[in-house]
Amino acid sequence: MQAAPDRSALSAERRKSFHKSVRAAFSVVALLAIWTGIAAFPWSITIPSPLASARALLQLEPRPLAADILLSCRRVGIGFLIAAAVGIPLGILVGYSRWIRNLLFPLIEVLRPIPPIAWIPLAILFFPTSESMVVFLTFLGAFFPIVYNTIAGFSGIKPMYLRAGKSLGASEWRMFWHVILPSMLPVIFAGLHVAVGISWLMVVAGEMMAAKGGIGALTWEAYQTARYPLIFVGMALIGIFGFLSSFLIRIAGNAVSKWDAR
Amino acid sequence: MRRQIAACALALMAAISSAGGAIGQEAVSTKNAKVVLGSLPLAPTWGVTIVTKAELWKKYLPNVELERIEAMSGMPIVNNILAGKIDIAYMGDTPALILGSRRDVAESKFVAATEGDDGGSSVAFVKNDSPIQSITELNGKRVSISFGAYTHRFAEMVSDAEKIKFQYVGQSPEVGLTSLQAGRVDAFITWPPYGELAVHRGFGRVLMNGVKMNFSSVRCVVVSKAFAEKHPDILIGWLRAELDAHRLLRERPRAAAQLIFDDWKKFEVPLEVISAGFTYKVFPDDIGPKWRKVMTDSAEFLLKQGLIKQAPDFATFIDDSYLKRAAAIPSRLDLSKYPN
Amino acid sequence: MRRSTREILGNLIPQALSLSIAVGIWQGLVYFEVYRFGYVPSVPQVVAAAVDYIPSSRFLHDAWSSTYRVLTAWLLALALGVPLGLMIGWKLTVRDVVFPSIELLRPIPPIAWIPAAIVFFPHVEASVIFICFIGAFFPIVLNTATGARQIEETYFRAARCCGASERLIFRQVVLRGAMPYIVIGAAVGMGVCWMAVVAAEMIAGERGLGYMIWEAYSLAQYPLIIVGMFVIGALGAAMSRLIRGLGRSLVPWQRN
Amino acid sequence: MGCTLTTILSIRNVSKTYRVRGQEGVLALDQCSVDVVQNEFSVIVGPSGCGKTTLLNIIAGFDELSEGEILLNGSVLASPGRNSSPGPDRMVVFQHGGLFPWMRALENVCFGPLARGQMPYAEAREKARDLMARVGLQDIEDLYPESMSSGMRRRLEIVRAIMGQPQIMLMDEPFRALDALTKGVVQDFLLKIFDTAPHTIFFITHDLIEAIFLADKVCVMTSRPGRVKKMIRVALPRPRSIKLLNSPEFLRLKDELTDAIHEEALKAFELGEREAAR
Repeated sequence: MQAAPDRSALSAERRKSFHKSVRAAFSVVALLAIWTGIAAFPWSITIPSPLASARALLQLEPRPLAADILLSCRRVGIGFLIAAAVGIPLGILVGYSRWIRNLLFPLIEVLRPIPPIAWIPLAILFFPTSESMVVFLTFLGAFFPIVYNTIAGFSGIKPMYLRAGKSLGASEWRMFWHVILPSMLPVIFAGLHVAVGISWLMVVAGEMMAAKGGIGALTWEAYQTARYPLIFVGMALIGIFGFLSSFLIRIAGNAVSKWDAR
Repeated sequence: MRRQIAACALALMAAISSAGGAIGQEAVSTKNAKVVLGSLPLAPTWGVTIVTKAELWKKYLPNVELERIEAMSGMPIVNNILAGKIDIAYMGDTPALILGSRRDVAESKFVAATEGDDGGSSVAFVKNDSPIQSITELNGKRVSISFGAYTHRFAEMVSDAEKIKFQYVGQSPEVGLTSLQAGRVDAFITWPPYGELAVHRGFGRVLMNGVKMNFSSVRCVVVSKAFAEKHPDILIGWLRAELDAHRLLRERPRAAAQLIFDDWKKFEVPLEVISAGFTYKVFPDDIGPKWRKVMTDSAEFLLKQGLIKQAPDFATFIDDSYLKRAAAIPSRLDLSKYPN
Repeated sequence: MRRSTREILGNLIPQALSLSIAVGIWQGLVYFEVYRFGYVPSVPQVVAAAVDYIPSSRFLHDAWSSTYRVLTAWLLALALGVPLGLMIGWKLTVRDVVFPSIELLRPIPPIAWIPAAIVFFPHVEASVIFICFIGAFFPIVLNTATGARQIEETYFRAARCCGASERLIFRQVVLRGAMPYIVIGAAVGMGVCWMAVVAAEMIAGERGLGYMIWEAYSLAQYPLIIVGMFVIGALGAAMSRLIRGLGRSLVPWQRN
Repeated sequence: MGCTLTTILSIRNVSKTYRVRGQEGVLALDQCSVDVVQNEFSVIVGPSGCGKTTLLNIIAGFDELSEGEILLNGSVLASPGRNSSPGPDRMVVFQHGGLFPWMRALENVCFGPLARGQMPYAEAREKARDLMARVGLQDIEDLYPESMSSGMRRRLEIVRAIMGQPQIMLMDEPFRALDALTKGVVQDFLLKIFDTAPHTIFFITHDLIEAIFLADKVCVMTSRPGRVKKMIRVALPRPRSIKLLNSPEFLRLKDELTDAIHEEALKAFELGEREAAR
């Protein structure tokens, strides 16, 4: 009267995940359909369809495209790493010593709300080369989320961690390394995740407004030369590499937390 | 130590050039230095397009490493010069005057006129289906211009003459182009080839240009005074190449047009738009009285309109000494390489 | 809980001290033209520009244009993002259908949409608001979805036990249960909105604070750039604080 | 209180098989049969994992049964393929608390009648306020659950349950998370409510003392797969008071129950060990 439980159990599982991927595929197809629909509509300026954009992508010579992609990634990478290398220790210092907190925290609080994009004109004036200017922008985009989350992470540590660490007579440094840092990691990585997103936003802004080369510049040039399908190619590339970099951060985050969960 | 070497090289150079360049094929400067050139990718500054595309400068400055900063309009170039990031720049007369008027920030020099005309390259465009037929109908309408460009001066001149007032929409020319296409602005006053691109892409038409008003404008080469004093030899070498470009533009117009067409390939500017320019442009080899008058009159006008706070000190600002020394050097342009 | 004036003062003095040190350093760097600070406007220049610009009607016009665009986009993002986010968090089918597309578009920063928006939107207001909308929409949808998904199954069962209909469950359990996350999403969305409006206005805004900064840069009135930066920072911070205050009143039941 | 002994809820040979990823079907309930008499306090007691919560979920309509059927007032409530949907007639008091944290106390209590659109808002508020006053919770009307003590939250949830006059009140180990003192207070609270008005309660617990102290009838479940091992009638007088705890009858019942439970607890422990080792 009832199918043998185990066979239907396994197939149910597989059937469920099959359904999930069908719906996901449907979702992507629906997105492309909507895009095609919008493109088909006779706007004053015709919007390129997905097909047109795909063709535009194929017409791009791979080598200069790869160069642009590498350039943007390099700019984000350098700016982001400097922001992490400066932001995390600074955040910890601000968390640790009251003297430094009183000195630096008000400054961070004043500068943080300024949207990093608003720094671009000043950056163009100050930095000698457009390369250093764009790296400053990606650094700036990443710096505030990182330093802010590190400070939050530090103050967020449950006081009992500190007491527990101290009561065991752990030396200041060992206590930091084994108690404070591990417990701050999740919040720091949340900051890194936000930071890399904003870094990407900044490299695109920098390349569109003042720098040469990179995917942002490619997108802007597509606009300038009225090759509109290429605009969407640029946007897709920015999306893909933006996603990849935040994916990398997530993997690093899991790896680190696995290390500390040992 | 480096300063001494530069000094004696300078002396040596002065000796050679003053001796009337007897040794002919000798490079104007063998110095290996980095020179930053500021220019607009799409602008009626054809001299720089030819000099860079055909690499005419390499014959005179073999060891110079050229770095280019491009901006879509004159003012960002002015800012970069004021910020000490550009050595040689090409721009319209108005940005040059604004640069000259900022003597308080940085000293600069107008060292050559590269191209001039009497209104052909200052044009107002409207959309094809726009009801506007004459410039006076643009009163109070939205007009896209590039702040601080010579076409901004043209717009001010027109509104002054016709006693009308435009509602300026300040944006870079390529954004202006799409604003016209999207109907966000009623007119687009700009320099070639942007307006012509609107016509070529089938959504724009000419409303009027500066010829009727005899609106003369000139494009020029400006340098920061610091650069001119530190590397006069490099500047002279460059101006020598600029004069070669002028010869090419005058004697081989078709070959020159092809060079410009190739440089602007990605923007798909048709060849005939470039060739049309030859009918009304001149490429002066010296800063003649006509162009000096254009500069002084424009300065006066800009002061009156409040676009600049003080006039440049023309005595030191316009300095054609380098141009004269460049003209003295025999040209190494090989015209046979450019069949017409 | 009123903070005693001594405590407020105790707080203000170090802050004022630290900021004045920072300003001092800035003025020193510019005055002695350390490295390239010579090209950066000095403190008196910025103060003069501020005194000249802030009281002017131009400032009100710019500030209002930017704020209007940010608010419109933010409210639109809430109106579309919250219901969609709740449905994604609540119903598995909606999540499987809608979520992949959102994940596909989310990594594209609002700035990357600017060229498309400039070309394809007929009016500049619409294009700037669209760019801000894109900026705010994704944080709001994703935070709301997280909010809906973290509601424990118990509350749904309790509501069904009481005989509540699906529509009532949506309003009384899903919406109210996800409210703390909606507030977080709204605050983050507002922050990104301000970033997007500055970029959009700088490139093709025709008015607003971002446009003012770029125009100041184009006309080489550099001190005004810094005034613009601080004004936008202050406005953005004020609106975010407003949202957090609004949020606290929407979620009185959560003490943390 | 000589009420008629009619069965309100009868559970007949109910079995439940769980399909868990990887393992073949796990039999949670095996041929369970329990009769819940109207206005009686029935308690199900058994080792952890014996399926008592699963049984409650099936009755409440949150889960479905594989075999057997459940009748409510004689009509079929649930059978294979046709599971019952949750309803106000079988109100549940949840183990980890079912109060809506975002609603004030009064709003939580009114939620039931308002949700069914039975009465206008004013009337519901009045009824709820009156009910809370009767059970001594009148001064916490405006509190949010998070700012209440755990005991207060439990009592409020019970009030919310009886507000809808359910035919049967299903309680899933509601006092498990309470400390001993609070547990005693809330047990008295529940008994007082049970004594003052006719209620049918289906109560799950793993605590023997609590089972005997509250119940009219205790049903002992075996370890997984859950089967009804033994039904014990508790004839202690009502209203129950803690003095009964050391009366001879209570101790006899406790021994009887302990013997039945202990055996099952050992089996459950071994089963747990084997599964963990797999």
